[in-house]
Amino acid sequence: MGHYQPLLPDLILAMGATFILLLGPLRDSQNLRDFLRWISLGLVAATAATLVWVNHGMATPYPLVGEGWLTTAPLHTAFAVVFLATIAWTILASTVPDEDAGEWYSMLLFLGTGMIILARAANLAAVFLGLEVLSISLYILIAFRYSKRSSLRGGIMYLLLAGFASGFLLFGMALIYAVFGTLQIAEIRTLALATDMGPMAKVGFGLLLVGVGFKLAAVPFHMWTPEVYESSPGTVTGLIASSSKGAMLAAFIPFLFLLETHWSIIWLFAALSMVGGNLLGLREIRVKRILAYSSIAHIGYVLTGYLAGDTLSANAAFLPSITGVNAVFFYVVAYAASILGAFAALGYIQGERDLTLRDLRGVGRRNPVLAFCLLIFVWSLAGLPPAVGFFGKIYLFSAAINAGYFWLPLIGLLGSAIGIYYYLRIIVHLFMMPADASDPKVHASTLQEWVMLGSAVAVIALGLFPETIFSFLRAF
Amino acid sequence: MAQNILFYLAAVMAVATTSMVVITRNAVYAVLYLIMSLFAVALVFLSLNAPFLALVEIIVYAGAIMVLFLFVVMMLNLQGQRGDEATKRPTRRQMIVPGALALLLLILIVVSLSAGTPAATNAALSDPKLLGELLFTKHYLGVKLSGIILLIGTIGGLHIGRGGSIPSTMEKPIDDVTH
Amino acid sequence: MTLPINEALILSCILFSIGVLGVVVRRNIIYVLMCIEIMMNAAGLAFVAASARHGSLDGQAFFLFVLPVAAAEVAIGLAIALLIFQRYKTLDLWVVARTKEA
Amino acid sequence: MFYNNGLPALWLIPALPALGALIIFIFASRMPARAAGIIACSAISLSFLWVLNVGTTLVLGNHHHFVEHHWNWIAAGPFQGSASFYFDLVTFAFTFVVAGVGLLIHLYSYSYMKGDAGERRYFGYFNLFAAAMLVLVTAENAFFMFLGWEGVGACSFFLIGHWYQKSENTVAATKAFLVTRLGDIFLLIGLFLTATLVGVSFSQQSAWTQVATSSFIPGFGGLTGPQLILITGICFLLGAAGKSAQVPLQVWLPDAMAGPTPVSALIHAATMVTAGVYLIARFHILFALSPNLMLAVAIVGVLTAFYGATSAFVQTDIKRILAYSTISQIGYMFLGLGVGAWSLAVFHFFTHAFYKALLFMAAGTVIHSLHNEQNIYNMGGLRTKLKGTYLAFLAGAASLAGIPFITAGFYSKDAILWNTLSTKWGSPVIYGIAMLTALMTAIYSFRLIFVVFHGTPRKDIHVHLPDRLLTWPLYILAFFAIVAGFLNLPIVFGVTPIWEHSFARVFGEWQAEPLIHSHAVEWMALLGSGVLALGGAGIAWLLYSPAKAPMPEPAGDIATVENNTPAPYKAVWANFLFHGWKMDGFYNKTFVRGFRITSGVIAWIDRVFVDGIFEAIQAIVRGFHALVIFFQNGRVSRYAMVMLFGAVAIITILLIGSQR
Repeated sequence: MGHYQPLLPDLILAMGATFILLLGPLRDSQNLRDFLRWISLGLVAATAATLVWVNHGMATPYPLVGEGWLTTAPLHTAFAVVFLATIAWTILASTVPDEDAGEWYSMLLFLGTGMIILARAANLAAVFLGLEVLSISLYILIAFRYSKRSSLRGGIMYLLLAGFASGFLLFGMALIYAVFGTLQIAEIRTLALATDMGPMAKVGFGLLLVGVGFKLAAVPFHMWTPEVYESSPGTVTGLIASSSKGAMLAAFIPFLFLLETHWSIIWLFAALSMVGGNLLGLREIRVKRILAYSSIAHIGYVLTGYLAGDTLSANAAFLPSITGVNAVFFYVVAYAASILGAFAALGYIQGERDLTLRDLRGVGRRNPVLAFCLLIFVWSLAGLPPAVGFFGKIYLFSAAINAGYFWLPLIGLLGSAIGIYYYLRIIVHLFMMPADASDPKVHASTLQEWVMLGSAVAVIALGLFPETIFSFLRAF
Repeated sequence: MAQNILFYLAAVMAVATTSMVVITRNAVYAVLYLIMSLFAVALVFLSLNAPFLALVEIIVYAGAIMVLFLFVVMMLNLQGQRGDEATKRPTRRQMIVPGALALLLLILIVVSLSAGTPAATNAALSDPKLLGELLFTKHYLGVKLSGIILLIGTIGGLHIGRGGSIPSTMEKPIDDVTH
Repeated sequence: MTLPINEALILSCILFSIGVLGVVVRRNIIYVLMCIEIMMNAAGLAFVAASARHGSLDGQAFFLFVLPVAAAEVAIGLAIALLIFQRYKTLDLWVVARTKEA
Repeated sequence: MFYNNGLPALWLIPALPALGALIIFIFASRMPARAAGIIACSAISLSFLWVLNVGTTLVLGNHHHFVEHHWNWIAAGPFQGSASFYFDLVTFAFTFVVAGVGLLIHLYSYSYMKGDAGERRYFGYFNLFAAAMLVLVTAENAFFMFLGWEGVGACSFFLIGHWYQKSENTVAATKAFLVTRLGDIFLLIGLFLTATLVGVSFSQQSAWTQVATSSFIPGFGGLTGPQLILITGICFLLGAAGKSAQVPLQVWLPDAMAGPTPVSALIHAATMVTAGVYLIARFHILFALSPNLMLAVAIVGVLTAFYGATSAFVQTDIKRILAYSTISQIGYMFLGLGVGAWSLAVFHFFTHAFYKALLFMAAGTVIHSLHNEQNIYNMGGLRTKLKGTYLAFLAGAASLAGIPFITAGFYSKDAILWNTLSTKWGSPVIYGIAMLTALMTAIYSFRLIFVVFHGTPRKDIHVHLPDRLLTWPLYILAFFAIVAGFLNLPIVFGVTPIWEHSFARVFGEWQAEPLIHSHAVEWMALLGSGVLALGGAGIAWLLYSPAKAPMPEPAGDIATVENNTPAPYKAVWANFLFHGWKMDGFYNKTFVRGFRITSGVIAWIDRVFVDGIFEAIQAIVRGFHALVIFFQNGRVSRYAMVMLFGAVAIITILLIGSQR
């Protein structure tokens, strides 16, 4: 048992997902949904608790578990717990018809399994398999409403392009393995830093970055975002934008040694994403697409922080006690808190067609609670104080400045100034436009309204006490 | 030597059949070409001293996955009749840019391969038993995850496949999702 | 006796490029799925070749992990493709992209 | 809780209006519309009383400042942004105006907004705005201040767009927010630099002197101290220019008049736009350490003052005239800051808040009484019908024009002008432009009086009389607009300037001392600006008095004005041409045409460069969008091709990079 103990969280989650699937037909369908929802919530909580428990008191330097497949480093564990929290949030905020409840919740749990594996991956195979568990669950969740044509279209587009990208990723891994002869990222790191990397390794890492860039939706691998975001269920869109990207970000941390040689690629990713994402959103009128483009810009900001790496700069000027990866962690939490709520809220408003800005008119009057929450989320995404998104940007950019990057934070600041425009348009249409003849339809249960309100309060509270997130990180 | 001849034969066959997959109009032929390509790759595996993988390639890839393709293609009757948009071959003009890009990619990778390749070793590891031991000791987590992936694939196929039996007029609401 | 390791790697590159080309130029969902399979298979071949180069079995094990992934992707992809054929009456991705609807 | 160590708690000052806003927003749907106004007024009046309490404790106890610490907001190395409050004389001046004038405007709004559909929302944001502004001026460190800074921006956005049913109002609100955001980015950069160089707390300001003497600061790529000071200062200046509508970021303020008139009075006259003045006054040590920086502030100030005055000169919309005059007057404040007369800039802010709020609210009364008529050439003859409003407006306009000896505006503006001439950071050229601007200010102020209130009504309209709440705040403000000046009588009168004397404790050695000590010169300057003001009023009388006739104005709807002009008036117009031909020709050539040409040039620059830049940005966005949409066509193969292109590009970059 002791040997397998570190794998307990993953086991609980995966077996729990199977269990829920089996449980589906056993109960009468009236209470089934609520029943399954609370069970899956309990499973996620148990997983998180186990994760914290098994990692507690690990000796430093943090050992690898599962025969070198997973790391127990605190940052990665913290990431995993955050992703579990997003899954729990989604379980609460989404509702499904009774007969689909089993598949829905078990898919969410499988998605969580993929995330916590990917976030803690310590070898190439774990990265690949974690990513695929995550991706394949997402294919199903995106196409979950198979009765809608657009949903099928989004599902197949994501599936084909993600498959294409993982082909690149896989081939890159093969080349890396061909050069270094090992799957362990730590060993690859040692070998790569010890010798001058040959062209083959460079190509390998380049192809790997294609896969990473696709998952993060960084320009130029961002093309799928608008369509897929548009056609997925609101809560799933939130997960794609937040924790699915976040898991990839966490998985990429061990590869940060690439910054030594490959920083220009990351720099380009970041700059293009910030410029492209913000410019693309300006003329869009479909709300989910606006947020999709904004998510591209946000990945640009995150990559800016990544450039700072995981070490502290010797003569840092701004915020010297915060490393790039810690800033990224902060941002992932801040962004997840905001974007999950925003997409879920749009999901509640969404009608049959694509949701446009015009459809938002009058929501402020029809459902002030939801509109207020959406306002807070958008406020935070725009990076305005006192919402938590403001600090996210500050930490990222100051980390980048400390690492000696000057232009990138500047591009980011200017880009976010441009971006304010489309966030403002959402607010304007929510509150400051007279509604059309028909009132918008807003469907949110009491539970969902409370969940939304809770996360809106959290977004503000984390902005007032941003240190909390770092304390959380230090607790691991 | 015999192994090398086997390799080159298989390689030529693999490239030829794989190219045909991209080119051919008839989907059934495409599937069959792909199966041949997989057989050829299996031969390459043999020449690389990996007989177990050669068998797996044929049984799982060609035998199971491709049969799934064949099944669907037959069901949808994608024979590639004239005027069928779906299986239309890409025109030469449409091929220029992607072709150039793909060629560039190929050249870049191959050039980098030949630029700094360390000498190859000759270790022959053909024993499936060793591989089995490795899988269930060092890589047991991978086996577990593979299992999960197959499970998810099954569930997903079942869930989405259910849509086929439901008339498209019957919308199934998921309230945060549809109304 | 030398194993044709470098040659196998180059072969895998060629197969990979063909797969990439196929994804980019074909419009039919089934074909695109098949081309993704070609890419994955090429990567698997590269792993096996690399495995032989280093005399370790990790690459062969990795090939075995690629298989279920390919299988699962195909299963779901074909399931969606069947539904798309039912709803759109076509498997042409361009037509699917063009169609505006609820 | 309300007192710590015997000192009154500072957090109550912003907390009371914030509480008011909270109550209004939470119970909005369950309270009568009028109740929102009552809650808002009570909240702000309590806050005002508390400001008085704190202020008197400060002044009587002879304290330099109070500090009150609550919790750590951000704590990372030198980045110690805490939720703490700070209260010194500058804070007192600002809080007094924000809460005091704010209270009067709240009361005025209570009557003005009666029956408006969004009354609850209006008062909620009004209170929230006051709270944010109070946070801005009572914050102990730059970071906490930034919270208020953004807060007022957000609230002004909602208030400008209050009547959102008209889409141009929403556009104006968005424009205001975006332009000020542009400035905020620079402010943020400045804050980062400050945080790292000296720390964000206002108590640490003196550390700038150490920075100024450093020849190399680690972590800044080898920049020297003075260079860093210059960069930081420019960032602050741009941030302040955005919020305070200074050149080149002034474009948003005239459009922001789209909101209800009390909003214009509160936000765009009395409080928010002066945040830039507050910022620079707070960081006065930083600015004083660099002569170039001071010169930049002074030039921005004087240019803006001139720009505002010329633009105000040719407007016909009463609120736009006042908006441009605000821009111009804040330019004077910046000028004061730029010549090192910190306390006088704050003093001008103080007096300006009274008379500008007064002018806006009086204008609001006029607009209200004439059923939303805003073109001054459709008014006229209101002197008898709106007697009280007329008197109040007269007091305000006189103060704006700087009529000598009896108005507050005279004392505050003249003091700045005198410092421009006499201190080491001043210059005669700037002084000359500022004097010219003062003349123009007097002309357009009295043009307003004569066109709006004198003569006979241009339009046959029913005037409905304002109620008490619409007039009493005006009288109170009129009182202050006259007497506030006596707080700082010039030293040549043989009295101690109370204001400057008290503020010496805050600004101390950094306050610029006059280099010219001759009382005769000072008297001359004093009388000179007085004569200019009176002369300007006289010119306005010649040009616009009903005894003559109005000059035709380049307003878009002059034709309607002409048509609406009663017949006797046309006779007067002909008469006027006959008698006053030479004089008017002279004035027309020298002043009016000259100013019109200047205004035209400025408008052209505005159109070609400022608008041109925005249009260029739009064109870029449009082109980029078209390009991207070409690829974004939903086809998987197209997307895959872009990805393939990206992959090839990445590999190429990596391989080429390796050869380097």
